Order: sequence, then C-alpha cells, then structure tokens
Amino acid sequence: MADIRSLQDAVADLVHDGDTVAMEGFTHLIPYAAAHEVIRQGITDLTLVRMTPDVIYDQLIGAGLVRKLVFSWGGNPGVGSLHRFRDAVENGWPRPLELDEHSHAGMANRYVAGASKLPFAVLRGYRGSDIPTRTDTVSTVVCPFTGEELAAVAALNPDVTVIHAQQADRAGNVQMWGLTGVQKEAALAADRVLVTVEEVVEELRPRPGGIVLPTWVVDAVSVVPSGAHPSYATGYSTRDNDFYQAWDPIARDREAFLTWIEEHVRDSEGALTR
Amino acid sequence: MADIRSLQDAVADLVHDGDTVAMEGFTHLIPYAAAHEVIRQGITDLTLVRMTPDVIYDQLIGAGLVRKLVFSWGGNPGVGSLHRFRDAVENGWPRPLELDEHSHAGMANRYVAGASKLPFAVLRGYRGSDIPTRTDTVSTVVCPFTGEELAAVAALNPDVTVIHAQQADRAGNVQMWGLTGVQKEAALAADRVLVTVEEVVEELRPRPGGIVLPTWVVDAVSVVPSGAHPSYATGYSTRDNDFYQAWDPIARDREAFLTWIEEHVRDSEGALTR
Amino acid sequence: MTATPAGTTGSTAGTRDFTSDELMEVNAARALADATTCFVGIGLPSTAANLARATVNPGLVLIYESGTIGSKPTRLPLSIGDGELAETADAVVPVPEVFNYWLQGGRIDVGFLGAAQVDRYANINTTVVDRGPDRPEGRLPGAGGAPEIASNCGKVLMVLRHSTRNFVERLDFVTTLGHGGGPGDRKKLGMPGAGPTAVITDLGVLRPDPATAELVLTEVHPDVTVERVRAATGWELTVADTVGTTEPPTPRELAALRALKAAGKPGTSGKPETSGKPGKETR
Amino acid sequence: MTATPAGTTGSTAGTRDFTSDELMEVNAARALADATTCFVGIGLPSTAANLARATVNPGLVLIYESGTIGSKPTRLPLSIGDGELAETADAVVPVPEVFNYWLQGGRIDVGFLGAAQVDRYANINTTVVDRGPDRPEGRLPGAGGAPEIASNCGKVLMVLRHSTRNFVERLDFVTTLGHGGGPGDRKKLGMPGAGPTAVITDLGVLRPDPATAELVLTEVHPDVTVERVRAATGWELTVADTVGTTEPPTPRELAALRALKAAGKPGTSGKPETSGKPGKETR
Repeated sequence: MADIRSLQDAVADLVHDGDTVAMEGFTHLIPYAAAHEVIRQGITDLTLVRMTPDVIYDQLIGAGLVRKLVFSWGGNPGVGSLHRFRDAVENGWPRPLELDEHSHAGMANRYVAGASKLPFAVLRGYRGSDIPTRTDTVSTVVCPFTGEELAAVAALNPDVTVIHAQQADRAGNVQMWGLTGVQKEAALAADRVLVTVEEVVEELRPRPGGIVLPTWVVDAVSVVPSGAHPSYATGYSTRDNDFYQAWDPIARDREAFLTWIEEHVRDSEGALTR
Repeated sequence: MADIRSLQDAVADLVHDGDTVAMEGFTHLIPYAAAHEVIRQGITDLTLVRMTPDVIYDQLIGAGLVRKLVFSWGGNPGVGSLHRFRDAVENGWPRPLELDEHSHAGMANRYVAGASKLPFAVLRGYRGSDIPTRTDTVSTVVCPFTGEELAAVAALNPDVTVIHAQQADRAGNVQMWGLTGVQKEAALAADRVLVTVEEVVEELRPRPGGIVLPTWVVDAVSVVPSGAHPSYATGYSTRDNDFYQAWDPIARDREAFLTWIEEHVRDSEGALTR
Repeated sequence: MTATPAGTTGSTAGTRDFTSDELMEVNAARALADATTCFVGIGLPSTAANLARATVNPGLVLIYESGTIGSKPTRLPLSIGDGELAETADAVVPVPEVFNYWLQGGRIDVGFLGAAQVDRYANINTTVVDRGPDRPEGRLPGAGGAPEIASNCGKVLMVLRHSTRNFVERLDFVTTLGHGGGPGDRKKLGMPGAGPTAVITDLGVLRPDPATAELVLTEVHPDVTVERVRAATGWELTVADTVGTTEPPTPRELAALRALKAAGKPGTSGKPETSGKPGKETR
Repeated sequence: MTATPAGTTGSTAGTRDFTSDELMEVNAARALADATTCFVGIGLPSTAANLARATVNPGLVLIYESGTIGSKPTRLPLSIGDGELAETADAVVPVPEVFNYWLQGGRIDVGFLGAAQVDRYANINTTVVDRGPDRPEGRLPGAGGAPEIASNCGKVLMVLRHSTRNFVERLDFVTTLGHGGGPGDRKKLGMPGAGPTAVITDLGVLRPDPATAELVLTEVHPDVTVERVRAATGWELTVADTVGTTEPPTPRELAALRALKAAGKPGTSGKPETSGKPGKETR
C-alpha cells in the first residue's frame, strides 16, 4: 500500500546509491521534480533506464550521478543533442558513462518482460543491425513451431521506477491519462515504485485513456504540483517547449550547466523546503 | 476501411466454409447475432477459436457446423456443462469434434502473438500439466540469458474474428468499453474482422476503458442492436442470466436443442429479414 | 471455475441452523483473512472471496480473470464477467494483461480454485474423466486459468465438496499441478508460489504435510467424524495428530453469506438460490 | 527522429519563391499520396506527413511512436509526445502496443525516417560517427524506432539533406538495415516490408535500382545539376538513364506548408520558425 509522503522522504527511502532507476514518461508526465530531488540528495552510481533519456537524464548525467545508461534514443526532442549525455560518453565528463543501447521496440519489450516476470521477450527486431554487437542483452531464440529465428531481449526489472501522474486518491491509488507510454510496464517491472502526482483527489473518476495503478503496487505517492515541468501533465499543464529550446545552450557549456543546476535545483525551493 | 452493411451480407462475404473463426467476448459483448447468421447460412467445417466457448459455441457445435474447437474453458458460466459440446466430444453427435486445448494464459498469449505477428509467445505456464500431451501448439523455449525453460505457445491467427461492440461511427471506427477481454488481440490477429454494433453514432466520444478499433483494421460493421443477447453490452443491456440458466435443459436434449435452433435461429426475424 | 451448483449433499449434521455448504463457504472466507489480493474463480471461490470482503477482510482486493482488478460486487456474480464486476472495479484491464502482468507478474497473494478431481498431493483435474473401457472419456470444462493460478499465486486455496468421486487415488488427467509427487516438485519445476495450502470441503479441511506435501486431515466440521471423512476420500487418508473442529459460523458470518446469496443471481434479483437456502438442513 | 533544424543550406537555386528545404518537404509529402497509414518520426518526416494530410492525402492516418493512432495535429509538433497528438488521435495506446500490435503487426504502410548517415544501399546510421583515430566516437541519438520501422513497414521513405557528410561510402555503424548489401538481403533476413523505396533530399530523389538495390539518382530539383548531386554524395553515384525534374511546389502546397510551420512550435504559437520563413530564399 502506498504512503502519501513528502518527496524528500520518499526519494531518500526508495532510491539508493547504486540502484537501477527507471524514470519513465514518453515526453508526457516525465518526473522532473523527483529527479531534482535525487540530484539534491546526491544519490549516485545510478544505472538509469529510459527509452528516451531527454533533458531529465541530461541533468542527472551532468550532475555526475550516473554510472550507466540503458536507453534507445537520447536526444532533446525537436531541438538537438543532449550535450551532457554526449560529453559523458565522448569525453568521460564528469565521469565515464557506460551504455546499454537498444531500439525502442526492444526497450518496450524489455519492460513488458519485466512486468510479466519473464526473463526475456521476443520480437522481430534488430535484424541486420549492429546494435547486438554492443550489448549483451540482445540474443536470439528459435521458434519451436516454425524454426524462425527471432530477437530475444533481456527483461528490465529496475530497483525503482519513478513516474509522474495526474492524480492519486487518499488511499494511494493513482490515475494517469493522455500519453501513458511505458509507465505501467516500468512500474510493474520494478521492485519499488514512487509516483509524484499533481494532486490528491477524493475519488478517482475514471477517465478516457486512464490507467490506474492500485495502491498495493505503489510504495509512495508524493504530491508535487507541476512535478513534470518542463514536461507536462494533460489536464494540468502544457509542454514548456521554450524550456527545451533554452536548455540547448545551457547544456552545451559545462560551467553554464553547473551554474544552472546549482541555482535551479540545488538551491531551489524544493531544496529549501526539505 | 470498414463498410457498414447488413449482417447477412457481411457474414456471407467474410465467413467461409472451412474457416478458422474467433468469436470473442469474455462473458460481455459476445457476438450471438453473428453466430446465428452463420447458422442460418449453414457455413460449415469451421474451426472455432475462443477462450471460453460458452452457449454461443454450444449452438454452433450442436448445429453441426464445427470441425474443431480451440479453447481453454468450455462451460456455461455459473450454470454447468455445455451439453452440445460434451455430446460432440463424447459421442460425436452431430459430428466428431477435434479439440486443441489450452489454459487461459496460454490462449491469451496465443492471441497476443497473433496480433504481434510473431509465430509464438512465451509464458511461465503449463508446468506439471498434462495439457501439452494433447496439443501440438504448446512447446518450450530456453531463455538465452538465464537458461530457464519456458512454455511457448503457437500464435493464433484466425481467418475471421467476429466481435460485438457498442458503437461505430459512419466511417466504421468502432468503440467498445467495459470488459474488453481479448477482443483487440483477436481482431488484430485475424485476416478479416467483422464487428456488430449496438448503434452507429455521429461521433465516438472517448469513454473510460474504451478501446477503439480504427476503421482501417475492420472489414465490415453491421448494426445489430442487442446483437450480444443473452450476453450484454455495457451501457445498453445487462446479462440475461435467466437465459443462461434456461439453456441448460434445452441443451441437454438433442431434440429440444434442434427445435430451439429451428424456432429461434433458423426461422427467426433475422432469417426473415435477409 | 467449474460451475458447482451449491448442494446440501455430503453432510449428515444434525439439527443446526446452518448447512455444511454454508460452513464450507464461511471457512473458505476465513482463510482469506490475511490476504491482500485474491484471484477468484467463479462458483464457490467467488462466494468465499466475496464473503471475506463482507466479514474478515473488507479490504481484500478481488481479481477476476475477465480483467477486473479490485471488484467490489454487492451480490454474487453468476459469471466471471458480470457487469457489476467491471463497474465496481478499481481498474479493468485486457485479459492478456491480467494473466501476464498481474498473475504471472507475481502480484497475487492467493489463488482460489475449485476442482472436479483432486489427489493426495492436491493436483487437480478439470479436463476429462475416465468412465471405463466401454465408455468415452467424460468431458469436463478444461483448464481455464487454473494451471497458472496454481503456479504463480503466493499460495492456493481449494474449495470443493468432499466425496470419493472428487477425492481420488489417481487423477485421470493432471490439469493443474498442486504439489506434484511430493515436496520439492514445485521447486524443481520453477513454480514461484507455495501451491495449495488448504483444501476446504463441506466436511473439514485438508492441509499438506510440510514433510511429505501429502494432504492431511487437520480439521473437521462439527458433528463430522474422522471416519466419515476417510470414507469420502478415495485414498487412504492421513489424519493429523490433532484434528481441530471448525468453528461454526457466527451469526454475522451467516447473515452476510445469506445476504450475498439473496442478492445474488442478477437478472433474477432476490430469488434465493435453490440450495444454500436459509433454514434447517433437510438431511 | 533526429532533430534537424530546417536550414537554407544546400541549394544554390536562383531567384524563386521557395527554398530547397521547402521543395524537399513538399516532395516528401507527395510521396505519401497513396498511403493509408504512416509511422512518423519527428522532424522532417513529421513535417512531410502533416503536409500530406493538408494537401495530397487528407485521410492519411498518422501513427507516432508515443502511442497515438490517427493524430490530426493542426500545427507541427515539436516533440513526438506533444499533447495535441493525443488529443486529436482516434486512439492512444501504450507504447509496447504501438510497436508490437501495430508496427510489428504489419499494420503500417509507410515508415518515414531521417538519418545521420546513409549509404548506397539505404542503410542508416544514427548511433555513432567515427571522428578519426585521435578523437572519441561522436555520439548520435541512437536507434529509436528505426530498426523495426524499416523492417516492418510496407515500405520506407527517407528524408534528409544531401551532403557528403550524410551520404557516405561506408557507414560507421549500421543502426538500421535498408537493403543490406544488395537485393535479396532483406528477404534473407526475413524482413516483411519492401524497405526504403525513396530517399528524398533537398537536391533530388534517389531510388533503389530493382536489380542491384543500389540507390540511383532519379530526380533532381529544378536548377540542380546531376553534377552537384554527385558532388554531395560520398560514393560514386549511379544516375538513372532519365533523370526527372521535381515539380516545383504549387501555390497551394507552399501555402499549406507555411501555414503549418507558422502554427508550429506550440508554446510559442505564431512565432515563425527561424528558417522555412516565407519569402525569397536568401542565397
């Protein structure tokens, strides 16, 4: 059953040095506030998992907290490169970044296998690609009925999955709607689940496209209005595309990045209200 | 793109002698009217696929149209046996019935593989069960990462899937809600898709729990109000449990059954309005 | 999942104000006192699970294989897909998701199963019965969700009526593995859950001996003798050193059970079930 | 999926009222005239697919990997998950479902891809570039959906700017197979779709020779010479016997494209993009 508690306490309890952490959200509902709390608490040596490591992971990587990244597309959507990600991979700054790299279809199925508590998933993928030469989590299986060789991808079971949702009720049941990405799979695949929400409501009214995570699969709910900014929460906010564009020059420069993190994360209101 | 057309024409065009046909619906939204049209048209030598062959398949089997049944639980839920199914299996009346028998988890995953156009699906299932001794569509695969042996089930790709939904729009987009079972998987796994609906509406309003099948994955939509009776359509009707209980004595007796089919299906309004 | 019309057979209990079926149902509900989540088959398991919500475990999360998670029906559903199961649920998910993410995903504490035949290791047959050399196999409904429910739930409770027809020396077909051929078999097969931990009948309760995994009679209903249970069991039944006596239903339990049944059968609401009728047992 | 800021480079076209990027975009949209369904990457593919809906193919069904099926955005989305994509969609499905049931399920006619590097067999690199022995590999965004889009869609269209940096003799990494090493390679690998059928650039169009699967220049933009395309291609480019000339954008196409872009950039609505600005080309 989920406890409703402060973000600071929830992160401190559920996210530990060395953990494998998935912060999911396909453009929508990305849990930025929780990531910033991880930065403030300096939780480090993380293996981060995410289909589309965008600015949220650029920040964690640039802050030096990340040992390894498991992903399928690393960019600032519609804008360009993730410069902190590139600097870590290309130059080892501020520390080297190990990669486990997949296609989207592979990553999505790795989460599906994780949620299904299967050791692997099968897809018709990676054919003719060099990707399998750089990862040990893609292999092959042969269909026992047709003899066709198919790709097998290893299950992903994060220690912690962190997501943002629109609403929870007082019992800790969570509902999200709009683009729901791979959040259900990422949550059900994980040992521990932390959900930040826009608000707590008396009753979760079923919504079109709504996904409910019952309280008994969630460990903690933290109320963090706008906790997805600069990503967004359908029904509460729109995507701050200006921020994504403004991020590019900040992230290009190590000093500018460090200053930004200091000012906007480490010294932010979130830090002060701990 | 789906054409909106009469049930008689749609069935005649899409369902042929010898086809593998899935009529799905997990208690809810079972396409009885379409099955009755199949009986009226005498389309025969069918391989029927369904997780829970209930009274709808009892009727088709008793009518002598079915060569083989692929299923995981054959009963009249909450009432008892399917007597026509049993009579066919045990006594070959009115013709022998070949069986391909699975567990629910296996059947559900066979549809998932079918919808995914994979030749098989993987599950942790059938362990210690005699089921694999009676079917050639269960096998094993070994996880290339962990060495664990898991069950593999062959994909199901029906020639035709027939389902009932609440609504379509004029373009043939379909929406169903409530218990949606395996209908999406069964439809996407099939070569051809026929959907009966309660009504055609100007616009499909997104519903909580709603599943939309876009018109370009549907071949025909037929408007058949109460087309799921004695099953039901959430928002339109409730399950006719009395019918399910009344079916038991009818189905126990070959003559009573034949009389019922003659009176209620072959000579029914549906037949007359062809 | 097999439909099991509630009957009054199998008990010769004397004059008392509950039937042996009712005690079986109450006792099955009690076994859910500590569970968080229960995967519910229709019939007796559904009766017991809904009674548990009305008595010992109001927060019990019911999961039906039709895709409903957290159903809170106010009456006993006739089928696994009755509308009220969806309307009262916390979430309704596609059937493949129920089996893959929730059941195989290890999210369910207790699976509740019926059976046509059970053997001394709590293996289950719901597929076919051998009716002798001159007759074709008798056809049962089949596996339904049972093989994976028994494999993946934290533990399994079984509830069925006690007779030599149901409790057999040798299954005609193993649909669903309970404890296989003895301790360690589940582990060897890589089954995550503990398997059947109790078989609750209208005569008493059998539980697997931790050392042998064989079902042992540990509890009888009031007025039921050990001999009577032996006679209703198709194998040489092992009896625990101390055999407890099932607590009779409390008035509250009985009232809750009868209220559920009276509200049952949607579409014929209010019509009492043929059996399980309030009042004195007739035999 | 790589973000490719629209630029005005790559063309020395004379005085005319459209840029070479605009013609590339219009030409890419035209290639979708007959498609029912299109799997759309962000950037140039999204521009082209949305322009197709506004011009040659109003019924075109757009599928974005974020899970939207049948999106009808009124402005160009900046990211693959902009809210409008979901709000205007016929259905929003989970990401695994998009890839498994819809893409791998063979439901998509056309996949539309960009690329950082492409070779003569239309193989694609979006992973890493070799920057010489003294420098570490240059990091690109990675595969995204491309390997399975290229494998499973009925056919693949590519759209990217033409330069020797992008059109290379040898890929530094094969992220996504186009035609492998020649005809038959896709079949050998069991790939259902036909693979890349056109590479649409700001200079012209390359199409695979049916006999060799090698990309051949079949079409140039007005005012672009074959020699100029050769010079912008990192391998010895084969040229078709007859090289067509791309039809200039019609006034309607151009107006639709510019309206889409003007409405673009949600959050800064109405602000025109830096390039793709209406008016005469500046160089």
